[in-house]
Parts: sequence; structure tokens; C-alpha cells
Amino acid sequence: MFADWPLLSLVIWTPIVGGLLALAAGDRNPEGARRIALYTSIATFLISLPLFGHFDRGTSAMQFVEFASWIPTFNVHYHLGVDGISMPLILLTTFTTVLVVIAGWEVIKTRVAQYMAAFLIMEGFMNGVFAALDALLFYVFFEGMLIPMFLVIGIWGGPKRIYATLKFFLYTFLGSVFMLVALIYMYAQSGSFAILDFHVLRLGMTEQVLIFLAFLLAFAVKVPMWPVHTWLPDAHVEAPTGGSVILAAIMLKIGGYGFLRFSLPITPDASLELDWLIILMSLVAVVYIGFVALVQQDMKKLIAYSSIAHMGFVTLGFFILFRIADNTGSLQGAALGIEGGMVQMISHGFVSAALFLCVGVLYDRMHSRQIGDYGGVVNTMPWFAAFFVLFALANTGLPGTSGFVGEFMVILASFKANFWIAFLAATTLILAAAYTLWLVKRVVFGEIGNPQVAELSDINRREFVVLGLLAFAVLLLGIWPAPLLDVMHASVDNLVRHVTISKL
Amino acid sequence: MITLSHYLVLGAILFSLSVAGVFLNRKNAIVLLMCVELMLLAVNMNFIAFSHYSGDPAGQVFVFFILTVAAAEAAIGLAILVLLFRNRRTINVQDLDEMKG
Amino acid sequence: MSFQLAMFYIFSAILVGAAAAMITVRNPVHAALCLVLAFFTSAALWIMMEAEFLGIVLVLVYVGAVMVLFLFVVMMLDVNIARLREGFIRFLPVGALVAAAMAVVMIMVVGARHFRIEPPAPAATDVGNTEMLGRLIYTEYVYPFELAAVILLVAIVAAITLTLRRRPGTRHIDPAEQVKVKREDRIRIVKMEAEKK
Amino acid sequence: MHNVYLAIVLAPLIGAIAAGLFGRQIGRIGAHTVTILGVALSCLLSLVVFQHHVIGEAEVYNAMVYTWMVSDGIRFEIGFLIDNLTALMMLVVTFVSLMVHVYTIGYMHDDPGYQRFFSYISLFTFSMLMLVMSNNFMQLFFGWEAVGVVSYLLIGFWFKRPTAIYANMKAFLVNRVGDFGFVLGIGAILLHTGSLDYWEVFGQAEGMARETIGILPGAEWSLLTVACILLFVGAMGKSAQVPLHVWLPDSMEGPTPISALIHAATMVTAGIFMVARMSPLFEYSEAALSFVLIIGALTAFFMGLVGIVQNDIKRVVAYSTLSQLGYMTVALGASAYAAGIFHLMTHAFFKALLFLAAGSVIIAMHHEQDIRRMGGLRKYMPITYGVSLVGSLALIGFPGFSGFFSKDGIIEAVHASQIPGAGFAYLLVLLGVFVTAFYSFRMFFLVFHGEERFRHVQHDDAHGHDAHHGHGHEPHESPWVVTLPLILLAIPSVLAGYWVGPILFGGFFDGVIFVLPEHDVLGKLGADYHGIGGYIAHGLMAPPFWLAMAGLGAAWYIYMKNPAIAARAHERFGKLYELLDHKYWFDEIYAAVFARGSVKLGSTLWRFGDALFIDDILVNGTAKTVGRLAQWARHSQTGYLYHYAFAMIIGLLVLITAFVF
Amino acid sequence: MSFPIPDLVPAIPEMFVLAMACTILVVDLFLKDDRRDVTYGLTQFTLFGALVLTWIVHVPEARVTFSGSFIADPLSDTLKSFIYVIAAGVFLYSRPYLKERGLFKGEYYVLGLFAVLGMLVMVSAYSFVTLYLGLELLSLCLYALVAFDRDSGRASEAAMKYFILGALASGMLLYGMSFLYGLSGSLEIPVVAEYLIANAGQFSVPLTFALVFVVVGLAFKLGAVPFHMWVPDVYHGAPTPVTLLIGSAPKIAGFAIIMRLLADGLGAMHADWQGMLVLLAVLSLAVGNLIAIAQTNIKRMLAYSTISHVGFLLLGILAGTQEGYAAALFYTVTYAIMAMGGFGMIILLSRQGFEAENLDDFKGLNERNPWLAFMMLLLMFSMAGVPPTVGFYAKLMVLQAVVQIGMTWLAVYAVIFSIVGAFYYLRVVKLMYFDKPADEPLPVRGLDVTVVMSVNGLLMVVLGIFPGILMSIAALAVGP
Repeated sequence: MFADWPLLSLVIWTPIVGGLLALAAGDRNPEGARRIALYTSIATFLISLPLFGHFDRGTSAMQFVEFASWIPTFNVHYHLGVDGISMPLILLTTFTTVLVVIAGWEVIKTRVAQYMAAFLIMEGFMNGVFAALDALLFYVFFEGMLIPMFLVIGIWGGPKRIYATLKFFLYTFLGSVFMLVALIYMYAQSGSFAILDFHVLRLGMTEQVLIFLAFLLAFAVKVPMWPVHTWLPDAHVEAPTGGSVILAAIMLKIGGYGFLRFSLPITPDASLELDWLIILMSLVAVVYIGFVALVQQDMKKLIAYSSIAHMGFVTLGFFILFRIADNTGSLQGAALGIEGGMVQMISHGFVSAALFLCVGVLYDRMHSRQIGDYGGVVNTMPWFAAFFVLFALANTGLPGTSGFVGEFMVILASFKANFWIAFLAATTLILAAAYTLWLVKRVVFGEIGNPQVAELSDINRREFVVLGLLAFAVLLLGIWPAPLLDVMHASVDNLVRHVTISKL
Repeated sequence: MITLSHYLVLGAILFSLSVAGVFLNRKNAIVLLMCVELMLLAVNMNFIAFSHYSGDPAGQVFVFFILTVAAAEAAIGLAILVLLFRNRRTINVQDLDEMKG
Repeated sequence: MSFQLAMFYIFSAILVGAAAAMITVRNPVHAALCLVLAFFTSAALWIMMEAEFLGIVLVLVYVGAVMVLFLFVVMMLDVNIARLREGFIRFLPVGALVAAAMAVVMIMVVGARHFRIEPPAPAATDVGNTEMLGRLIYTEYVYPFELAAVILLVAIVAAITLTLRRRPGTRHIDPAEQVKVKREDRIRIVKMEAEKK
Repeated sequence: MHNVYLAIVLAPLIGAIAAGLFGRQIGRIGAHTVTILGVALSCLLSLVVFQHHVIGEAEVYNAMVYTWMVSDGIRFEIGFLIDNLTALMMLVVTFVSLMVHVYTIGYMHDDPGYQRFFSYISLFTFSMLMLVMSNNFMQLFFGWEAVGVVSYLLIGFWFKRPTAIYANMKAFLVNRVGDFGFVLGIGAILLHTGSLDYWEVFGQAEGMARETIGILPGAEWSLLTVACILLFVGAMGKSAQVPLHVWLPDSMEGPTPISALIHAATMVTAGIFMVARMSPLFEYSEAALSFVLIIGALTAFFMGLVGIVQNDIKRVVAYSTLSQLGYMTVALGASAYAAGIFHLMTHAFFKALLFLAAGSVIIAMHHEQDIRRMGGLRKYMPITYGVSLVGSLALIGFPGFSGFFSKDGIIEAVHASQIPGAGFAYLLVLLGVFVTAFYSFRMFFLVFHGEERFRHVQHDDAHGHDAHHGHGHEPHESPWVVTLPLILLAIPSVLAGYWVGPILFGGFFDGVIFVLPEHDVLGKLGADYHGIGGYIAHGLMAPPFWLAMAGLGAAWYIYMKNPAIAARAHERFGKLYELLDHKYWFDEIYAAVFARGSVKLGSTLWRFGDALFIDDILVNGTAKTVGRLAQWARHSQTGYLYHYAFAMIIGLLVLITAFVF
Repeated sequence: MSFPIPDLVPAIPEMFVLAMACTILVVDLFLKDDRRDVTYGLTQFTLFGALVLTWIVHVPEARVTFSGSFIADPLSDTLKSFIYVIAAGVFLYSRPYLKERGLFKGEYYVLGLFAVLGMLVMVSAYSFVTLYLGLELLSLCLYALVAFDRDSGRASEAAMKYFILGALASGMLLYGMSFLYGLSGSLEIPVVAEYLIANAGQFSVPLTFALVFVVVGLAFKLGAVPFHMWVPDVYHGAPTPVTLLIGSAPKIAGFAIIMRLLADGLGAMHADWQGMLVLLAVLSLAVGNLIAIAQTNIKRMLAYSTISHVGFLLLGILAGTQEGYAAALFYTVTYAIMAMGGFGMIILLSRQGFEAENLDDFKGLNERNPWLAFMMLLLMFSMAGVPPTVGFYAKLMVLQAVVQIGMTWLAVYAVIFSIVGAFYYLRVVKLMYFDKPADEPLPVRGLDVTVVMSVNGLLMVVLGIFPGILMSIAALAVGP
């Protein structure tokens, strides 16, 4: 029965309407705003579930398609649909937003309505990004979500929030405007803004390279890839917990999603030509950022850098396929890399969200994110410590947790491409373990570091629910990733086939 | 014979002079107003010349309107000048720099 | 050189000289007078081009009204002339250079061959220049004409708005106010409690 | 049998979850009951399995439990491969684990983290079983990492101790270096075979051996060699082979039961097991075998040497473990996989025994671990003394004890091996025998014989777990929960060796371990095997026995008879002593190069790469430049009318000159 | 002699506005200061009536009357409608401000209406004469209005600068027109256009020469670099309601004369003026956005932002295609609405004796009045061109037009500077949302102002979600 509903519109607009309602509830009625936000986010999550349940795993075609004319002048349509690549990301978004709402329940004390509204509206936009099949619609959502995030960091952020949020906005804006030009260019060539039309648009090599670079800039900033990553640590450090969670769990994924939806299928030849660049940047992200993460003194900064390193795997997995074809002469393993990247995105959504929430839990109690201010947290917060260690291990890619699946797949795939790529990628096993466990050692273990730590109280029920849900997700995905993978196969196979056909 | 070119050159010289007047004059705002009048004179010269050499009266009509507008402009310009003087006790162009940057 | 050409050169020379003087003289009154001279000579040139009406209008309206207005304002404002001339020489070279460049460029264009056309033979019509203009203005150009009228109206309104002011310091009696006055405006009854000893 | 296998794996897991998540609810007794029941069930069922496969000679079982995922046609599955090797390993693991569980009741009974501890060791049992029962590389890696994590958690069990949480991180990281290689090895295998299933992979081993891979420009290496060496790097991490051995001694920071379980009997032998399991791969790569052989030999000898100078009772045993792991590795390298596995098994028993006995001593000494402050414990702890003697004799390979059979098999195998480096390895393992005997009995004598030094040595807080338990009491024998496992372990420590015939020469591993005919050293030795008696008799003639005796004698002489020699030797060979005392400076070098080096590199990259270059120069620099440009540009707006007009004229002129002419 | 009475119908809206302006002028004379609202009401009625009349007399075809000096076509009617609406908004916003400062006088409305009339004339101009007269009518009213606050030195200084430079620009425009007239022999735009098409290639030097002057004149009116220098000073110096007026509706009229002169009249010389506009656009984008960053006064900042928007607007025009013109029209209209909102907000935040024209005056607006802050937020993001606000579509259309003609580099250049631009718009948002208020709570404003501001702000989003309508209107207006 659900299959006939405009599910995608619902997952986009329900939170937006809910956000406006929360806004209307006003800051004088924070309790009402919270409840509206909670119900809306849960409702949205429930609405998004049939997307998974009724998903036809056998086809790479877009599903749950909605189509309506939007801007006739430009042949732009309100065209929604999901395939195996975007659908999991929508679920991730709706799931994470519920957590964010709960996590911000009593922590946010000022301007609650605006806070909740910002996250709900952002959720709608992000769902829109994943569901849009029209490039302009995509772009509108892509940019639109910057606004609430800009405000979230700026209003509820830390002391250097203004620098951070401006940097975040301008960086992202910088990347995306070039994409806009590229989209317009392709519109000029094809007379349509439909992404699927772009996929089959024939483009010359120079055009492809330029379009590819434009996309690269947009998505690389979003992912973020080295060397356009420096906004992320700042944004994360200054953002409130919820902001960090959304930023890490979903916004970064949009960059990765963009590579799959735009860069690879639209400019396959340029991707082939320039894959070395992406691979290089990804490996730098893994290795260089791994080392940088090692020396961070601020927990959030450390996790932010770790995010960059983990996202390096995503991009590596996406762009490894040409090398595989080149090295082995077959495409065996190409889908492995891409699916690995996809799984890594989902997993990183859970793990980084969980880690940021953990830091948030500590921050709410001690108002410090400095690693040096902690020590021996396990003595006073054993449950918290258990969760933290679990998520930290997931972050190091421990088998049995979600963090393992994607990394494993990408490393295996990259071995098919080149030994040294795999070698550098696999250093994450050491580096991620080093920075994460060192963090754990300094924060969680040891004697009680200072009197404040001795006063800490363990997580309350609300926090337990949030972290417990994430722990469940992390373990479930680690123990049985097949359901997630099954959803992707058809789309990824189709993508691989598509990408390997030259457009020249 | 006097060719069209003669008048046009004359107009051009007048135009250049008026323009030079606007940016050379750094002291007296009223001279700026006069320069504007001179510029319109140059334009009028052009129109009349073109009108004369093509035998088309429309140019002269335009000049007529330009003269009217110029008179109106002069009135408003002088009013502003008077206002300026009242407010600032000066019409020194160099002193008109309260707003910059 | 024909007489006309000679006259043209003479008038032109005066015109250019007057214009140049206008932008360089120290005293704004002199500048205004130079402009008057420029208008006169222009009028002469216009008349040479059979634009008699406009020539006359230029003299009557411009010299007679506008320039008088200028002079009036110049004298009314009574600015310190000496101070106003400082620094003129300093900016002259650059300014003159640009102006000269401008003139050269413009002359290069307008002096080109295709503008060297002869004047048409005077048309033998019984309609005079003034009449012709009159006809045009009230028929074909009635719309612009009305607009010109509006512009003049605007100029009047604007000039009055900007310059007419009631001096706040001046005292005047407004009979209407006096008539409208009510008891409450003038007298206030204050109730006071009896003083307690 | 499928459900039996599943039950074997899941029973400890359920115990772990129950004790871990609901520890507070079920209490201490509940926690140890549920976990011991779980492990006991596993152990029992393992016996059943053992009976089924080894004695009943059932078919090899290879089946999938569930599909973990499928990607790109590659199936990632969870499944079991049960054959004789697995059955043996299962038995060893569950048995030792059960013993440790029981022992823990006594050892940990005062500890506040009692339930947590049981949860961890049960979880470990589960992970280890997953590892050994796996039928594919993915699950192997899962178990591989899972045991590493539990080891991490257990080493840091006393999380308040800075040394413990340092040691556990170190252990995990060093293991990760190994895993790094291991993952790449899996990648190499997948590259060629496109499958992660053992059997499918083994079937293609020959093809893989022929395929080459260019790693360094110009150097084409056999893919199989690369894969095997990479896999072996994983084994080096897990089984603590030089140079990745540094974590194992430090891991003694954990409670003693886990030292016995994880860091002696089971987890550290995972590497040995893995290589044996991969014998069809290693066999085709002589280079890899040679590499294994040499690494093993180095470990066996040089780590043993370090054991001589250690004074911490657990560290001595730890170095002994390292050395013994070296022996096993040597066996693998010599293609005597069965010998390696055999030694693995016997070692599991006697080393667990030694560790637990050491633990018993530690309890008795109130958590004093320095053997220089012990002595003369024989009369206080007769049971412990007895089992320690058994364990030590087994360790040094005294004829008739289990260690003798397994170690002798290894040494003979190396002697017979033709693999490059075998000669060198033989020399080292021979010398190792002397060293083993020396340090074993050095410890034995210092602990149980001689002066009762614990009476006059001032207690140094730094060494004590609990300084208040003092010297008021005499040392006394441990409770039955401690001694019972000791006794139960002592039995196989002696008897397991008598199984040497079937295991080494009797085709026990036929169809499981694959050996190329030209590598088949055990086959060669087997030709001379004529029963246990002959084996022992042969052993009595062979140099290893005499070397062991020499070691034992030397220890007796130096530490019992004439302790002054020790001091003199200490002075005389100061440099050498220092080298050994610092464990060849591995820790210091690693700390300087890797730990501090990467921190330094990280902060350089951060400060100069991220903060300075990208952020300050590129990002903020651009912003600042734009800002400065703006400030500069706004001066063009001077406020002066004539400048404005001038700008217009210039603009006009430019347009004219640009477009008209 | 006989002379046919011209068809007056198309000009009815203009005549109505003129008549009403004169009426108001007279009525106002007889009104006491406290009944000045009548003037205001009449003014609004005039605009409303004119809007209605415009659509009553509207026919889909172009009608030329008054001997070819007047044209009514879909473009003019569309633009006029926007002019009425925006002017009405301007008057609405201005009222409280004027009242508080004793500037609430009939002259403001009369001059304002005459300015509107000037714009109408420009929009409908079909000959150089009408075009010039309309332009002057508008300009003269604006000069006077800038100086309207007679006691403000800054206002009179601004008026002086505006006046002199404006006259200079008019002179240049006229000079260019004189050549066009001299060469083509006509003042009527279609005749000039025909002449150019017929004599393509001839007289290219003097024609280009004339074109330069015309372009300079137009560029000045729009405020394109380097003819932009009056913009900041005038916006800054003028009373805010006047800034509001100057900054909004006249842009539409400016667009109209560009359409009439460049597109209709000199369309044959597209290749020439395209180059010039490229230069102007490139400079405007850079200078406008750059200097805006350094501003502390929000009126000045918006002035520079105007300059940068003009750069964008020019991009649309220089494309020279129907899409380009439609894009430019869309851009102009949305910009006018945005500017109205932006300056309107300054008025709303001002009160007697206090001009909220420094950026710092916006500090903490979200705490003082979240709704207004939200509206300003929408306006700022719209100006920055961030979807889903309408400003994005404006930029999108323009960029699309530029890309369509193969000048992708120009699009790239434009977007780079729009990033710079985003910075200073964001700074306003930052002040409103992230900083603590330095000022007391806002004075209570009338419902009308609040409603209009809300409409104005929400329009950014509504048009952003449904941009199709306005796009169709724009496309229809510039013709097939």
C-alpha cells in the first residue's frame, strides 16, 4: 500500500512542515517545540521505512518516482526517485535526525524552537538532495541546507563559532557554485536538467574534464577531501553536538553521493583520466589526516579529522574501478569498491554520529572538549565508557562493527588496482587505531584525572537510548551487512557498466 | 564651405572643455553647474548641425526640449547648491567628502 | 575662404575661448559671464545653421533667465573667491592632458571624411523655422512637449521644496491657532491636598 | 552437527553477553556460573566434535551459517570448517578456557570488575572459536581482530594503572601492524581467486604461485609469495614474532588468568594455527617459508635470551612464550606444520599451567611479582610447586614430558629441512634449548628454592597491586579453585606428548595440512619413527637433551650453588646484560621512531600543512587578501566629485579606444 | 492643416498618474500636517489605479502612438506593473520614517509620483526624445528627493554629487544620441534600428563612437563600474526612504531603457555593445563585491551590492538573446524587490533620532525581533543567491543565458565573485543571529509595515519555491 504514496515527497516535506510548526510554537514554548520536533522526526523515520521495505532490489531503475512540472521555462521538473545508492542515505538521514532531536532535548536551552526547526528543515533538504532526480532541484536542496546549518553552528556553537560557520558556508558555497555552472553548461547542451539525461549526454573530453573538476570542487569540499578539508575541524569543534552529528553523519555523505550520482556517470572519461587525482587525494586523506588526527588535543577535532580520513576511503572506493580495470583487465572488484564506499558512508554516519554524541555527553557535563581535561571517565561513567569504547573500536574498523565492512571492501578492491594503493589505504588500520585508542586511553581509562571528572554522573536514560540505538545499528551492520548490500547491487552494477562505456 | 565636420569638431571641443571643467574645478560647485550647461550646449550644437545638414527638423525639436530640460535642471541644481551652502556654509567641491570609501 | 567660413571661425574661436575661460577663470561671476558669451556666440552659429528660433531662444531663455539666475545665486552665496582658487595649477597638467586626449579622440572621429558633407541648399519654403518648429512641437511632438511641461513643473516644485523654509527662529502669529484655542490649552487646574500641619 | 558447532560458538557468547550487560543484576556468582556453564558446554561439545571427527574419522565439515554479504559476486560468509585441525584447536581452546574460568573465581574474587572479567574471557572464547572454526578469510579476520580486542580490553582490565592502559594500547597497535599485513594478504588472495573461501582459494594456490605482481618497479614477485608473507605478517603480530613481539611482555599487565589463556595458550598461537591452516598456500612459496623459518628462529633464540635477565615472574614466562612461539613458527617454516601444531597444543597446556602457577604464586605473595623477592616457597605451596616443576620440565623438553616430544619434533624437522635458512635456524633453535632450560630453572629455583627472601625485602609500593595486604601472613597454598585447574592442566602437560606418533607421523592432518613432497620433513622423520620408546631413546642421545640438561645445571649452579657467579657475570658482561635487560632496545626504538615519530610527524603536518599552509596561507590568506583588496579598493571612492567625474571620463576614454579604434 | 489626434488610450495610465500627481499637489496645499495621511492615501490610490488602468488598456500586441514616440507592449505593461507595486511598497515603508522626522510632507509623494511617471515614460519611450525626457523627469525628481531632508548636510552633498554626475551622464547619453540621430536621420528607435540593419557595416566608427556614449549614459544610470561612483554616496547620504526609492524601482526603468535602446534600437550592433557590457559587468562584479566587504554602513554596503547586482544584470543583457533579456528582467525585478526589503528593513529598525544604518545596529536582531530577523535573513540569502530563495533563480537565469552564448568563463567569473558577495550578506546574518543585541527592543511598528515586510521577505521563498510564474512573466514580457 505504501508503494503508491508519494513517500519521497513526504520524507522531504513532513520535516519541513514540522520545522515550521516548531518555529511557530516559538521560543516561549520550548516544550511544545521539542515535542513537535520529536514526533515529526519519528514520523518521518517511519515514513521512510517503507522505502526500504518496498524497495525492488532487482532493478537499477529509479523507484518511488514522482514527477511534476516545476519550472517550465527551464524544463525543470519536480522529479524525485531513489535507487539503491540514495535510498539508504535517506534512511540514514531520517534515523539520525531522530537521534539529534533526542540528543538536543534538554541540552539546548536557548531558542529551542529555532534549533529544532533548523534540524527538521535541514532534514527535509537533505532528503531532498538524495531524492532529487533533477539537477536543479538537487542543487536547490544542496545549497538550501547550508542555511540551517550555518545558523545552527553560528547560534548554538562554541566561542569561535562565527569564524567556523562562515568558513563552513563559504567553503561549501565556493565548491558548489562551480557545480552550478557545470549544470547550467550541461543544460545548455542537453536542454534538460534531468540528472538521468545528463548521464547519457555526450560530452567531449575537455568539457568532461572541466565539468569533472567543477563537480570535484563541489563534492570534494563537501566530503571533505584533502586539501579542502580545513573547514570541517573548525565547524565540528564549534558546532553544537547535534550540528556535528548531522554534519558528520549526513552532510559529508552528500559529497560522496554526488560523486556517484554526478561525477562518475556524467563524466566517465574524465573520471578515468583524473582518477589518479582522486585516489591521490583520498590516500593523502587517509595517511596525512591520520597523522594529523593523532596530535589533536580537542576531542571533536580529533573525530573530525578521523571523519576526513574515513571519508577518504569512500572516495577511494568510488574511483578505484578504473585502476582495477586497468590492472586486472576485468571489472571484477569495481562494484566491490563502490559498494564498500557506500557502506563506509552509512557506517561512518553511525559511528561518527555516535562519537560526536559521546563527546557531547561529556561536554554537556564538563563544558570542555580538551582531552587533557579528562581521564578516568570510566570510573564514574561505566556505561558511557562502554559505549565510547565500542564506538571507538568501530571507528578503528573492528570486524563485527559497521566500521569494518566498508574499509575491508575498499582495501580488498584497491588491492585489485594496485598494491601500493591498498598498502597506503590499509595504513588506516594502524593510524585509526592509534588516534582513536589513544583518545580512549586518555579520556576513558586511567585514574580519575581531576575532581570534575569525579563528579560526573553516568548517562541518563535519554542518552542511553540515543547511544544504544546507534550501538545497535553499528553492531547490526557489522554482523549482517547483507540487507544493506542487497539494496545496492543493481544500482551499483548498473553504474559500473555505465561508467565503463566511454562517452567520447 | 563649412562642412558638418566643422560643427562636429566644435561640438567635440566644447564637450571636452566642459568635461575638463568638471574634473578640473575643485573649488566652486557653481562652476560645475555651468560646465553642465556648456556640455548641453555642445550636444545642442551637434543636434542642430545634424539637423541642418540633413534637412530634418527633428533635431531642432530635440534641442528645444533639451533647452527646456536644461533650464529645469539649472533650477534644481541651483536649489541644491543653495541648500548645500546653507548646510555647509561652503560650496567648495573639495569639502564635499563627508561620504567616501 | 568664404565669408561664412570666416564668420564660423571667428565665432568658433570666441566660443571656444569663452568656454576655456569659463573653466579657468578665478571668479565665478566672470565664469558666468564667459558662459553668457559662449551662449551668444553659439546662438550666432545656430542662426548660421538656419536654426533662428533656437538661437533666439538660447539668448532669451538662457542668457536672459538662466544665466541671470546663476549670477544671482553666485552673488547671493557670496563665497570667498580667493580661497576657491587654490591648487588649480596642481591638477591642471593631468586634467588638461585627459581633456586633450578626449578632444583628440573625439575629433579623430568627427573630423573623419564622411562628416565632410556640404550643407544642403536652403530650402525654398514659405514656412519659417519658427513656424516649422511650432507645428512639429504641437503635433508630432505633443507628447514630449507635455513631458517638458511636467519637467518644468517638477523643477518648480523641487526648487520650492528645497529652498523655501520657514525659519524656526521667526515668530509669527497664526490666527487660526488663536481662534481654535480652548480653555484646556491655556489653564490647568491643579488639585492640591490641603497642607497638613 | 551443524547445531553443535553453532552451540559451541554461541554458548560462550551468550555467557559473555549475560555477564557483561546484566552483570549487576545477576551478581558475581551468577556471572561466573553462567559463563562457566557456557564454556563448559562448549568444552563438552568440543569433546563430542573431537570424538566425531578425530576418533570417528568423520567427513570434513564445511558449511555456511549465514551469508554475511555478497558484493560484486564475492560471497562473504560466516561458516564453519571442521576438520581434525579445527577439532584439536577447539578442544585446546575450550579446555584451557574452562580451566582459566574456574581459576579466575579464585584469582579475581576480590576484584570489583569480577563480572566484567568473566564477560571478557567468555567473549574471548567465542572469538577464538570463531577464528579457528572459520572456513573463510573474512571470518578468520573477524576472529583475528576480535581476539585482539578482547585482549586489548583484558590487558587494560585494571584501567586505573597507567602501565596497563599503555600496554593494552601498545598491544592493539602492534597487532594492528600485523593485521595491516593480514588484510593486504587477504587482498592479494582475493585479487587472484575472487573468493574468500578456504577451499576455493586452496584449490587455486598453484595458479597463484605462477602469477606475479609488480610491487617495486622492475621487481615481479610471485603473487603467492607476496600473499603468504603478508599473511605471515599478520601472524607475526598475533603470535608476537620479532620484530612485532614487543607487545607480549607488556601484556602481562593484565590479570594472570588472561596471560595464561590469551597470551600463552590460545590467542598468540592463532598465527601458528593460521599458517598451518594456510599450508596449501605456503607450500607453494619457498620464499615465504624461508621467511617464516628465519623469523621464527630469531624469535625463538633471542627472546629466550631476554628471558634470562627478567626478574618479573610473569615476564619470564612471557619471554618464554615468545621463544616457544618462535619454535612453532620455525616448525611452520620447515613445513613441519603438524609439529608446530603439536607444539602449540602441548605448549598451551604447559604454558597455561606455568602462568596459572605463577598466578598462584603471585596470590600467595600478595601480588608481588619480582622473583628476587621470593624463594623457598616449596614448603608453603606444595601443589603449586609440583605443577610448576611439571610445567618447567615440559617446557625445557625433558624427555617424557609433552614439551620434549613436540620440541624435539621441531628441532629434528628443522634439521632435516632443505628450505633456505634451515641451517641457520637449526643452530638457533638448538642454542635456544639451552637458554630455555636456563631461564626456566633460574626462575624455578629462585621462586621455590633457596632463601625466603620475601621476609626481609622492604616492600616497595611500586610493585604491589595492593600494598596493605602485607607480610603479616605466611604464604600459603591457594584455594582449590586455583589449584584444581593447575592439576587438571598438569595432566595433559605430561601426557599430551605421548600422542606424538599419530599427530606428527600418523597422518592426523591428512587432507587438512598440505605438504609438498619435497618439503615433507616429517614424512622423512616418520620413516625413522618406531614408537614412543624409540622416540624418547633417540631424544636422550640427541643434542637438545644435553643442551637442556646443561641449561638446567647452569641455572642450578649459578642460582643455587654459587649465586656470586650471577653477580660476577653481571659485571663481566655488563654490555650484554644491558642489551638483554633492555630487550635489545626494541621498545625504546619503537617509542622513539614510531610513537614519538608519528606524533612529531602528525604535529608537523598539522601545524605546517593544515594550520599554516592550508588554513593560514590559502584559506585565511585568501580571505585576508580579499579583505585587504577591499580596503584598498574602497580608497578609490575618495568622496571627491572630481575624482568621480574623472573616473567616468577615463572609463569613457577606455571604452572609446578599446572599441572604436 | 490637419493633424490626426493621436491614440491616447495606451497612455491612459501615464495621464492618470500625471493628473493625480497634480491633484495631490493641490490637495496637499489645503491639508493640515496632521491630515497628511490623505496625501499618502491618494498616492497609494494613484498607484493602484494606474495598475488597474494599465491592465484595463492592455492588449497583447505592441501599440505605438504619439507619432512614434510612445509604445505600449507587454514589456512596458509588465515593467510598469512592477514599478507601481514597488513604488507602493516604497511609500508604505517610508511613512513611519518620514513621520518621525518631520519629513512627512506632500512634496515627497508628489515628487515620488512624478518620478514614477518618469519611469513610466522611460518604459514606454519609443524615441530618443521621450526616452530622454522620461529619464530627466525621473532624475530631476530623484535629485530633489535626495536633498529632501533639507537640514542634512550629507543629503545635500549627496544630491550635489548625484546631480552633477547625473547631468554629466545625461550629456554623454545625449551626445551619443546626437550621433545616432545624425547618422540615421531619425530620433525614433525603430527607424534607427532599421537604418542600422540596412546599413550594416557602414559608418562603423562613428556608430560605435556613438554607441560608447550611449552605453556610458546607461551604465551611469544603472551604476555600473566605472560609472558607479555616485551610487554609494547617494545611497548613503539620501534619507533612507529616498534611498529605498532610488534603489528599487528605477532599476526597472533602467532595464527598460536598456531594452529599448540597446536591444530594440541598437540590436544590430549587439557585437559591439556586448563587448562593452562584458567589460562593465566584469568590473562591476569585482568592484561592487569587493568594496562592499569593507563597509560598515549598511546603506553603503547595499549600494555596493547594487553595483555587483548590476554586473549580473548586465550579464543577462549582454547575452543578447531572448533568454538573456528575460533573465535580466527577472533579475531586475527580483533585485528591486530584494532592495526594497533590505532598505525597508533599515527603515523599520530606525526610529526618531536614530538611523539603523550601521551594520552594528543589526546586532542581535533575532533576540529583539525574531520574525524581522528571519525576513532579513531571507532577503540576505536571496541577495547572496542561495537557494531556495528567489535570488538564486535570478542568478541561475543570468548564468544560463551567458553559458548559452558560450561565455562560460564569464559565468565562472561571476560565481567566483558571488562567493565574495556571500561573505558580506552572511555578515549581516551573523550580526543578527550570532551577536548579542546592543540595542533596546524594537519600537512597535504599524501593522501595514510589518505585513508588507513579511510579504516582502516571504516572497523570497515563495518565489524561490515557485519561480516558474515570474520566469514565465519575464519570458512573455520580452517577447517570443
